[in-house]
This record gives sequence, structure tokens and C-alpha cells, in this order.
Amino acid sequence: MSCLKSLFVFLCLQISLMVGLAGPANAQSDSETLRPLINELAEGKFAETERQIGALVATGDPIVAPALEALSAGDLYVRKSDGQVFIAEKDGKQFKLTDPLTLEAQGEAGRREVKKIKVNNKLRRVIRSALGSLTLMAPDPKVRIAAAEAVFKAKDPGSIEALDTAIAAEQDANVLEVMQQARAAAVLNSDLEEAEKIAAVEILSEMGNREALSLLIGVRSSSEGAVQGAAAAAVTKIEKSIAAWDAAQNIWYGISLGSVLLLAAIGLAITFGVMGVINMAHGEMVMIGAYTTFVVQDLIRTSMPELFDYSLFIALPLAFLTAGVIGIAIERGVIRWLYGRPLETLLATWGISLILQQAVRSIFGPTNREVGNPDWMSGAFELGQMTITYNRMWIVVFALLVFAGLILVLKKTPFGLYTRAVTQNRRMAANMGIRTPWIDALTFGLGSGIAGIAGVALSQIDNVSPNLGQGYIIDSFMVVVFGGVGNLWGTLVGAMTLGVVNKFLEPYAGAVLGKIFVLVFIILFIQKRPRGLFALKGRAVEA
Amino acid sequence: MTRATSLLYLDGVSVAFDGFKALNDLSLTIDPGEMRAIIGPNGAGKTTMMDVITGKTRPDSGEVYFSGAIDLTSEDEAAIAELGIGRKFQKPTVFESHTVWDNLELALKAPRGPFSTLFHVITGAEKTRIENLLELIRLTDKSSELAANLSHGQKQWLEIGMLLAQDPKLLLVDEPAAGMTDAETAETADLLKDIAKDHSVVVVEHDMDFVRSLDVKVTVLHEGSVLAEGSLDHVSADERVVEVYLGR
Amino acid sequence: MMSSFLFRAMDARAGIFLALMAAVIILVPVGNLLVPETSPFHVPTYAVTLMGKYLTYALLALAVDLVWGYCGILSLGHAAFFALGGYAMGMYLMRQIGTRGVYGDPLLPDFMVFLNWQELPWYWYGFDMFWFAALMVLLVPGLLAFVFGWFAFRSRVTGVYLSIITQALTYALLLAFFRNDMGFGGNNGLTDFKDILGFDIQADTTRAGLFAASGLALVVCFLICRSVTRSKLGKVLVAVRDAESRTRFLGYRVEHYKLFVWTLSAMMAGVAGALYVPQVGIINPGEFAPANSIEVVIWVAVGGRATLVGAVLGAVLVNFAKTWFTAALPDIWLFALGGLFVFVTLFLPKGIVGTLSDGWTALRQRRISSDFGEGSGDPPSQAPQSPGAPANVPPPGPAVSRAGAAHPQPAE
Amino acid sequence: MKNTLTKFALASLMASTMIGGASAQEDTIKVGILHSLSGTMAISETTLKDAMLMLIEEQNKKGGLLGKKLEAVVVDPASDWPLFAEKARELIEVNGVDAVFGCWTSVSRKSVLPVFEELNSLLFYPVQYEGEESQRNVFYTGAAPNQQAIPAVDYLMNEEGVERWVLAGTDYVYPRTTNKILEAYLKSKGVAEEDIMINYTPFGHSDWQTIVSDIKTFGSAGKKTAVVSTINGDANVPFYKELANAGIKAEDIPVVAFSVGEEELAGLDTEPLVGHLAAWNYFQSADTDINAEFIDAWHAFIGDEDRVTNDPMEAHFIGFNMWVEAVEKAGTTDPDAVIDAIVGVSVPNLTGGYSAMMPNHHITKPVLIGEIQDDGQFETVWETSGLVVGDAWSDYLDGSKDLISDWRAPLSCGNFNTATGKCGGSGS
Repeated sequence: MSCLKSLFVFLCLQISLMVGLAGPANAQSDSETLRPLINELAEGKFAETERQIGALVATGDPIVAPALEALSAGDLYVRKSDGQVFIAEKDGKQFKLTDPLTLEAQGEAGRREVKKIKVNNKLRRVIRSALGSLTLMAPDPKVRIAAAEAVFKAKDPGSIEALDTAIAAEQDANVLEVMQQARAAAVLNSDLEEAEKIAAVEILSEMGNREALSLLIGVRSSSEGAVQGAAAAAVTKIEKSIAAWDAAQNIWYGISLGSVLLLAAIGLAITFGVMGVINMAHGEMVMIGAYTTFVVQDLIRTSMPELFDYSLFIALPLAFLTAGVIGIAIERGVIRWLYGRPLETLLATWGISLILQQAVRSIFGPTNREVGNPDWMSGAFELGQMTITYNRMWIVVFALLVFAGLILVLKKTPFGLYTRAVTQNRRMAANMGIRTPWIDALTFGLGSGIAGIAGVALSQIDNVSPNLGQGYIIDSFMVVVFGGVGNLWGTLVGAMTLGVVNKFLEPYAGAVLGKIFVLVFIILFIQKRPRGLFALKGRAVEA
Repeated sequence: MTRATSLLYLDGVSVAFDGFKALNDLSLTIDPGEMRAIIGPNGAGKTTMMDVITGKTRPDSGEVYFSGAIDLTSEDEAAIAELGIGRKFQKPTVFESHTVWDNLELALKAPRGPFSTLFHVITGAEKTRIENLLELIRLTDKSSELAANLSHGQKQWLEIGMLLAQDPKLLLVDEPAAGMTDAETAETADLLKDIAKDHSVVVVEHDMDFVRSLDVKVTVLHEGSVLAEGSLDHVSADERVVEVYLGR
Repeated sequence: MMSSFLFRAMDARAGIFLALMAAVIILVPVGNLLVPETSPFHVPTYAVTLMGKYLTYALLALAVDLVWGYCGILSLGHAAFFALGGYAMGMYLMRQIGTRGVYGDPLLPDFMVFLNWQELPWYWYGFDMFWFAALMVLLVPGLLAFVFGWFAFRSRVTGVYLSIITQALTYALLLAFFRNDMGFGGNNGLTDFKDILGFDIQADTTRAGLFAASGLALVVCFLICRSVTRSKLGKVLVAVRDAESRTRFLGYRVEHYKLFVWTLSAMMAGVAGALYVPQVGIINPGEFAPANSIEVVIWVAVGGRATLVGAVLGAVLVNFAKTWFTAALPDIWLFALGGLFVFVTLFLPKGIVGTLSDGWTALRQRRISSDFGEGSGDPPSQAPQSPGAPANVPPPGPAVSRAGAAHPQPAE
Repeated sequence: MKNTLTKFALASLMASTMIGGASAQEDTIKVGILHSLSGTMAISETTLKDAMLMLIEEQNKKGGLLGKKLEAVVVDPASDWPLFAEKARELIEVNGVDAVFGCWTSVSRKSVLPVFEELNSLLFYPVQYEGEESQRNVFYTGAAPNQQAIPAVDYLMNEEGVERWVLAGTDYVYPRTTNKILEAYLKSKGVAEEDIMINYTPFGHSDWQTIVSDIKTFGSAGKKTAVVSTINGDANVPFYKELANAGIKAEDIPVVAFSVGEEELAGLDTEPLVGHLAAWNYFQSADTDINAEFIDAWHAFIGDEDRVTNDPMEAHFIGFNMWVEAVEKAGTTDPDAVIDAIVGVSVPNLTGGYSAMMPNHHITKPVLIGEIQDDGQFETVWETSGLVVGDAWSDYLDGSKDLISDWRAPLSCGNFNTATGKCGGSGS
């Protein structure tokens, strides 16, 4: 959408430019001849609208682009009183109207005075390809690429001419490539001669991705002779390369799932792994982090929307603090009476988790809350034939950063030293003057705080609801135990192993069976190594 | 001094934990009926040696034989205990939520399977045996007391009593005098000497006075292998032993 | 031999419990069936099924207490055995429907008909016979527990590692039973039961009968648990709980003992599940949910670990609280329940029965010592302490923080 | 000893409270609300509880029913299926309610069915479901598969020219049945086996990377592809997030969902999802006066202008009004009288027409196909010209194509077999 918006802004500029060049009189006459066509858009059903769009595009005049663009985005309205069509933008209870051709402001209208012109997927598709042909010559290379991609998807032989003109004028190599691919797609859909088509197959074969494959499979079944042969060969080639990339893709998925597991489990690796508290309220700490993100985004949305892209950076410290403080409160209030009785911590933290869930439900309501992806976490990029989504990539990076940070804190700071001292020999540490109660509280706070910042990350890919924590608690315990209690590296390796194993099983066994196999794998693995992956060895201390 | 005639025979036993060599080519032989004291500084490998003999730790290499013919490295703890090797731990380990009487009853030589214990009814002979043991370890009036409520010394004695109840051929006793008063220590020494009359006993101890009062052959361990062997006077004259004990 | 085995189960406390259970088993059905509805002593059918359900939960809690309280195996997967027993019974009840299903298929249960199954899967054969189903109620959970325990205990998986893999077990079963391809009705499970052993499952008499059966099963299992825990085997179990490796060095094969009690407990859980299903009228994979297993542990902890009466009491009490809260405070009942758990942990660390029995013992001991003076010890076999009660539990109340106390801990 | 005493006291207390409840005086008409307020389903069901409270309040403002005030009895079955049965029994036996509005999942409905049958009470079930059921005491005010799934597929086939189909669902009975029906339907329309991909995922599935990539692959076979999603509530948010980020646009591979309504979209940024579809019998965007009133009343009741309305709320609206009308017609709340009176009752729905209770206890509804908009609402792009009658037994399944349901005398049968002419399914 944001990309559409920028396109829109560009179009406005471009058109005002054109208007400026062509002179006002010309523009005036243009808009006057086009206006009836535009107003017709408001009439009839989808089939008629499609025909009317066709008529507009047939004028070949880029001045109709903003109207089409607005129609596609659902911003084109008709005024009930006189049947005039406007681009309308909601402004409180009113609509701000803009003339679709001259782009001049035309005052306001009430909610009931205008009616939206309906649009569906099919129309959007038609508009997209129409806009594509219209904007192939735009000054911004990004727009030209978008246009070429739209033409590629449309595969309309009628656009070959426009493409040829555009290709002849194109300077940018990247844009040129896309345009040629678009042209190839259109050529294969046309009745041009065989040699042209074989050349087109060649271009698509070079392109080598799923879209090309999709086209070529179509060509293979619909054509004959040499073209069919070339298409078949290209299909085989692309399929082979995609199969190889699939393995890489699976590893990536595994790492990505593993990093989610790592994030979910890493706080538990502290509270449970290091401190020995069977912390059933861990999931709720994650949930608190996610809700903190929601609150931050909500405030930003209402008061300073321009900060939205930074919302996660604001949420991170707040989530750490909120969850950490709640963690410290839980430690001081309940858990400190239970050291040395880990099973009772299970009972008490289970109770706490029920209370926290219900508290969140009472405060924020039982339904999902919307946490948006900032721009830099939306979308995907292609790496070879792999699609990597930004949010997954940043989560992997973030999980590793959190892990590294935690290792640093525990290994390199006095606090970490004290923590290790207290967990290894509480009495000795106390005798050496370490204030063990405070270390306990802070360590628990650290574990909870890290769960909180995990919640910020997980809010980007999952529901933000009171049930959020429950979904992760079992997996988190599995990861910590699988990796070996008390060993952070074990948690890292455990999470990644389980993630990758799961993702390699999933294509063969399906999601449900895959998960069952992973659980069985954990059970069997623990038989082999009853103390987890990274068990501490040594002269066994007498039990 | 051969495997065939020995009661316990260790030859070339090595154990390493994460690169640390707890036992390093240890060889040791105990004859039937013998009482042996084993001394050595912390980390000399005394407890690991016990672990190897009782099946808790598997050696990386080396041979461990009992009664000349039974390979202990292929047996587990329960089987080794059934063969007749009893072990008393450094830290007294009794069943704290059981009474003194129950502790002894559990240790008493009897079939060890779940179903035999499920339908087990205590016999008169067993009762007599327990009463005798109670007297021996001086806990008759504490017999219905929970083991948790005993003093440290009493726990040590209870554990020795449990050891005897098993009626083992070989007793491994780890620091029996630790944490005891002087009077208790002397009594413990007497008790052990008593026991040694009809059992083989291996005593691991730090307390030199205690070892002296036992008056038996002494083996000195250092860094996982035998440093010296002989009477206490003999080994205390050994320069290396002096260095190990005093040099650090 | 057998008689002494059973005789062992009896003492004053067990006697009171049994008398009370007998009264409940007789009075509730009588109050439901014979007392007219207008009478204040009439027990509504609603209460009968509800209490019947509590009794099956109590039986489940008893099973968990046997392994956790006495042997230190913290199972976070006992709901799996409960559910398997329930499914075995559910399959019998499904087969009893016969042609009365909505599609009227004489062989296939409804859910198979509308998912186009052509024939009955092999594992559904035999469940039309009650004796077979009853056998499976014991065998399926028992066998699973045996196989699982055989591997886990031999590999010496202990403490929290064991707890987590029991959780993995029940979670895996949950996912497996969710799958419609498994042929157990998927998420909907088995429901729409018509009759059991020829009796209409909705009739008041059947309900009363099921209630009495649940009570009876609870009594029988209570006696079995009592005999087991008071036998020498029971002493070995407690020894394993408190000092596992010491027990090994005495020559006991700990894994065999654990396996025995684990399998026994799983079978009891299976029976509980089998009695539960006809009373609530449905069995579905939700019963496998890991949270359910955790809840059972909580019942036991609330009532008092390592006291059999405590397990029963805890299960009844927590479930009664749940029933009451969900109706009286539907919007905020989780606060109440969660608060209850935290309160019990902090202020009644030995659970209700444990705390009461401590007070009682202390009182009695003071009286004895004042009556007889020092030295008049009881015969050893009648120790004043309940044999299984864990020693060394810190005194109630958050007054002492006991770091690394010697309290027996299965989870190290 | 004390513990046993406590227990006894407890038992007697329990018995006495139950008796006390049952004999409460009858100056109000009680309505039970059986929706989960905690646990996994609270996310969907709590809204329905609030909607019911609103409807009851409004009815009381209008003077109640039969001269008496209505009183709502709310319990929390906590997303625990056996607890649903227990709570249903409690509502009917202890609280003495005259009708119950509740349940969301199929399993909760299955769990309470025997209770309603045994105690002869009324249940109004407001959620779209898999069909294959018709029970005398239950009124199904949500959509049956023929009121949702089949029109949606028709739309995609005719309007979008879809030739290849991904049927993705959560692994439970509603998606299984719906997909079975759709598969049979698609094949009857000449879709080849290899052009249908069926995929099931566990409840609450949150890692959709593999499946979204599979969909992408499946969609790149040169034919127009669409996804028919029966993915359940919670799993939808991560699914749509993954879909949006993977760049699957509605113009390329549209997703039509049967379990995604306004409420589910409230947890999502819908900008990247514009154009994906849902099939329901009601959208909040429906442009009618009665709907505007309903939305205003809802906002006033809940005190939040941002709360949305959705299809199951409308189902409760219709169901509740039908019950009210039937009770007035019968002059009593007696279940048998209401069951007889309610068939044929017709009340306004929120999309500008009337819905009627049919003899099979399902209702007539319009079917709407909507596209997701960037404001989290749906815009209707297609609707049936008339009302569709809910079909208890699907015509596309072997086991049920001969079955019909008619609870009017003299047939009074939920599974009458037209082939054998007998009540009681296909067998014997």
C-alpha cells in the first residue's frame, strides 16, 4: 500500500508536469472529454466497470492514471447528488474530495453524500496491467520496474508495442531486464513467429524463478514443435535449480523457526536453567512484552504516527523493564520463599500465570490486538530462488543478538559473576559478601526481561492475545531441557536443531506429524543423553 | 598377590572427566579378610575409585575383578551390591524419612525384587538380626526415631549398621570419622576393627590419628595412582608422601 | 501372604476414610433415587454426575500421588494414561451405539461415516465386548507406561528431564489424537453415547451406578496404594525418592521399582479415565493437554503430597472450587484459582492433609510424652509418623528461606 | 480426621447450594449464556457473551417477555469441552434457564448435545459449522456448508476463473468435512485431482513458512490458483502475516476464508491483505438501517467505538429474536411448545432481509462474499440473489445425501432417509 501511495504521489507530480508542458488549454479539453468516461465508472456492475476501464485505457492518456489508481485502492467515490466522481479521502467523519483529472481539491462531503465505487480483485488486476502500460516511461526507475512487473503478470500481447518503445528508451540495466522479461511473457502469449518465441523462452529460462516456471509450464502444454521443446528443456532446468534452492530454503525456515524457539526459550534458560525455578509463568512474560509493544504502538499511532517505524526500538527497553519489574516482584513476593523446593515453584508460578493471563484479559480484552510491522519488517527479498521475508530475517538477527548479549552479561560483567557464584554455591557466595537475595531478584528479573523483549519480536509474527504465552511454554521447556539445563549454548544449539529438524520433516510428514516426530525424537534423545545435549560431566556428586 | 586369590583386584584403571584424569593407571589388590586404609589428599581419586568399584562410574580402561573372577566393570550398582560389596558414603546417606528400624530392615540381606518386597512379611529371625545390629551401633532406644532426627555421628553409625545388615564380603567405608567427636572417633575405630574380624574392609580416611588407631596396611593415592603402600610408619617416612601432604 | 498384604492397608485413618467413602457411595445414590425430589435430602442428578466426576479425578490424583509422593517421579503426563483409559471405554461405548447413530450404520461410528471411511480400522475390533474394553482400559495405559518407563528408567532419566519427556509424551499423543486420520474422531473425539452394559447412559439409575462404581474403584485403588506404600516395597519407594543412588548401593534395582509403581499408577489412571468418560459423556484429545497433567499435580500438592487421603481431598477440593468459581465469578475466577495455588504453596507447603497431620502428630506426641515419659518407644512397626510423609519439610509460612534444604526433591 | 470432617461438610454444602438454586422463585425468565470466557476460545466467545447481554438488556427495555424480565445467567466453561456439558447441566438443572445461547466449537456442541436432549431444553448455536447434524433441541443459526463454502467456490470459479485449488485447514472436523464436500463439489465441476491440494495443520499453528511457500509453488503451475481456508481462529493471524510478507497478493492468489471475520482482522494490519476474501452471511459493512442501529447499540453497550461486529453476533441476534417471537407465539417458555412454535418464525436479519427458521432447525440466510479492506472491514463483492436454506445433510457426501430433517409432526425426525423411508439414518 505504501508503495502504491508513493506511486500515486509520483503520478500526481508527473501529471502536473505534463499539464504544465502541454499547456492549460489542452489539459482542460482533455479532462473535459475524459470526464464523462470517468463518471461512467460509477455506473453498472463489475463487468461494466471493467469495460469502462478498458475505454479509459484506450485513450492512452496518462492523465487517467490517478483515477484508476484511486479506483484500485478503493478511494474513488461518486457524489450521490450529481453523479460526479471524485477521489475521496476520509477525514474524520467527512470526506475530502479531489478531482480525479485535475487533482484540484473540491471541498468536502458527508459520509452519506458519497458512495464508494466498488472494486474487486479482477478489476484490480485489470487496472494493474493497464497502469503498467501507462507508466512504462515514468522517470523513476522503481516505478518503471513496478510497471514492467505488472505487464509481466498481465502477459498481454497488446503491450508488446509499448514495451518495445520503452525498451528502446531504457538506460537502466535492471529495468531493462525486467522489461525484457515482461516482453517475453507477452510474446509467448501472442501469435508471433516461432523464433521470437524461442528467444522469449530463452529469456524466461534465464530468469529461472517460479513465475517464469509457471509461464513456461503453460507454454509447454499449449504450444508445439520447437517452442514446446525449448519450453520443456527450460522447465527441466528451472525445476532442477529450484529443487536445489529448496533445500537451502528449508534450512532457512529451520533457522528461522529455531530463532523463534530460541527467543521464546532464552529467558527460561535463565529462570529455569540457571536458577532452577520451574517457571510456568514464563510464557506470560513473553505475553507482557508483546502487550507492551501493542501499548507503545497504540500511543504512537494516536499521538505521533511519524515515529511508527521506530516503535519496536521504543518498545524493546520498555518491554524489558515491564517484564523485568514484574519478574522481580514475583521473585520477591513468591519465589524467594521457595528456593530449594523447585517443584513448589511449579505450583506457585502456575497460579501466577493464571492470574497474569486473566489480568491481561481484563485490561486489554480477550481478543487479538493489532501490532503492526514497521516498514523495515514488511515484505521480502529474493536471494537466488529463496524468498526471505524481512521480519523473519530480523528475528533471526535479533535472537542471535539477544543471545550474544546475554552471554556477555553473564560472562563478562560482575553481575554475571555474582549470578554464577550464587547459583553454584549460595552459602559460599553469601559468605563472600554477595547479597544473594538481590542477585536472585535481579537474575529472575533479567530472565523475565529477556522473555519480555522476546515478546516484542514474537508480536511481529504471532497473535497478541492472552493466550500468547501458553503457545510457547511447552516448546520453551523442551528446548531448554533438550539443550541441557543450565547451559545457554545448549539452548542455542537445541533451538536451532529442533527448528531445522522440524522444517525438514514438515514437507514429508505434514505439519502435525512433523511435530509429533520431533517430540518423539526428544523423548528418544533424552534416553541417550539423560542430561540433555550439553550435559555437565564430572565426578558425580552424591545425591 | 594375584587376581585369582584376591578379593578385589584393580589393574591399570583410568578414568577421565572432560580431560581431567581422576584415576590414572591405578592398580590395587585387596586380599580376603584384609583391612586396608587408603589415604590421599583431596582430588587424589579416592571417591572415584569407590565409584569404579561399586559400578557408579565406568573406567575408560583397566580391569576390576571381584573374588578373582567377576568382572565388575560390566555390572551395575545393584548387582555389585548383591555380589557382596557394601559402601558407606563420605556424607552420611541414610533414608531420612524412614525410622532407624526401617533403614536397617531395608538394608537387611533379603530378596531384592519388587514383588518379593511387595509381599514381604518380616520374620522373627530378621527381627532378631535388626535388634542385634541396633545394639551393635548403639541405637536401640532410637529405633523408632526418624533417621532425619539423628545426630551426625549417629547417622554415620546407622550407615555402618546398614552396611553390616547387607552382610557384605567387602565393605568400602568412606571417611567414617568425618565430623565426629574424639570419643565417637575412637569408638568407630573399635567398631571397624570388630567388623574386620569377619569381613574385608577398605577405609578411606583423612584423619591420620584414626588411621593409626586402625593399625593396618596403608595405601597412599596421589593424582589417581598409588604413590606408596605399606604400614603407616613406612609410608609416612616416604619423602614423596611427605611432599604431597605437606608440600602444598 | 495376600491377607497380610491387604491387612497392612488398614489403620484408624484408613478406617475413617473408608467409612466415609462407604457412606458417600451408599447415601448419594439413595438420596438421588429413593428420596423424593421435594425432600431437602434429595440429591439432584446434576450433583451425582458432578461428584462422580470428582471421584474419578480423585482416583487420578491418587495415581499421581503414588508415583510422585512416594517415589519422587514427577509425572507431567499422567493425563495421557487417563485419556487412553477413557478412549478405550469410549470406543466400547461407540460400538454400543450400533444402528442408533445418526447415519444408522451398524458398524461404523458416525464420524467415520461422514469422513467416508469404508471399513472399521483393525484397532477398533473387539471393543464391542465389554470385557475386552475393560482389559484394554488397563492394558493400553499399562503397556505404554511400561515401554516408556522401561526405556526412561533404564537410561536413568530423572528429575525435571523425566518430567519434561512425560510432558512431551502427552503432547505428542494430543497431536496424534487430534489427527482425524488416526480414526479416533479427531478434535471432536467420541461422544453421543447411548448405553453401557445395556443400561441407558442417561438414566438416573445408571448415573447412580456409575457414581457408586467410581467410589468403589477409588476405595479399591486406595487400598491397593495403601498396601503398596505400607509394604517393604513402599519403604523402598520412599528410599528411592529420598536417596536414589543409596538405594542402588543397597542392591535394589531402582528401575524395576520405578517401573512397577509407574505401570501400576498408569493403570489406575486408565481406570479413572474409563469411569470418567461415561459420566461426562465425551472423550476428546483435549484430555491429553499438558496443562491437564500439571493440574493433577497441583491437586495432589494442594491436598498434601505423599498422603493418599490428601490426594483425594485435593482433587475434590480444587475441582469443587473450579465448579463453584466458574459459575459464581465467571469473569474473574482465574484470579481466585491462581491465588489459591500461590497461597497453598506459600502457607501450606505440605498441603492441607500434611499440615493437619503434622499438627495432630505434634499434639499426640506431646500427650504421649507427658503420659509415659521418655523411653517408652512404640514398637518399630508402628511408627508415629505416617510412613511416606516426606521428612524435613520446612515449617509452614514464608518465615524461613531455605536455600538448598535437604527436602527430598525429584527434580534436581 | 479433621480433613474427613471438612469433606463431609463440603459435600453437604454442595448439595444444599444445588437444591437452593433449583428452587429459586420464577419471577424472571432465565436465559443461559454458555460461552468460554477463559482458555483458548475466550478470544472469540467473550464477544458473544457480551452480545447476548446486550440483546437481553434491550429486550428488557422493550418490556421483557411475557410480562416478565429476562435474566442472563453467565457461566464460564473455560474452553474445556467436558466442562461445557457440566455447565450446561448446571444451567438447566440448577439455575433453571429456559434457553441457552452458546458454544462455538463443534466439539463443545457435541459435548452438550446429550444434555439438552436428556433435559429437554433449548440451545441456540450461532457459529458456522460442518453440518451433518440435526437435533430436536438445537437451533443452528450459523451457516451450514451450503450457506458458505459452496457459494464461495462458485464465486471464485466464475468471477476469478480459478482452476487450481488449495484447501488449507486446521485439522479438525469442520475443515475436514467442508473440504470433503468441496472436493466432491469441485470434482463434479470437472476439476482434476492434481489441481486440488489439501493441507491440514494443527491448532494454533504459528510457523507458516513452509505452507505458504508450498502454496506459492502450487500456484506457479500456470493456472489461476486460489486458497480456500478453513484455518481456525488463532492460527489465522500468523498465516496472514506470513502471506503478506511473502508477497502473495490477492490479485495473484486470492484466499477465501470461512473462519475469518471482522474480529479476527482486528488483530491484523490489513493493508497488505486487501482483496483476500471471506464468505459469511453478514458483514459489519452491510449498508442497512437495522445494521447501523445494531452497531450503534453495540458500541454504546460495550463503550468502545472501535469494537467490530461479526457474523456469529448476527446469528445470536437472529436466534434470540426468533426465540422471543416463538415464546410469545406459544405463550410459554416450555421447550416443547417453543420447539413447535419456532419453525416458520421469521425475523429481520441485519443485511436487510428476513431469516426464517426451517423445519430442520437451520435458518435461511443470504450468502455474502466480501473482500478485505484496508480498514479491517469487508466489502461485499457478491451476494446470493435470494436466501439460501441451511442444509443439515450435505448432498455431496455419500453417507448423507439421502437424509433429510424435519422436526414438524408427523415426521419429527432429524435424519429421515428418503431412500429407505425410515427415520434413523441409512442403516438397517
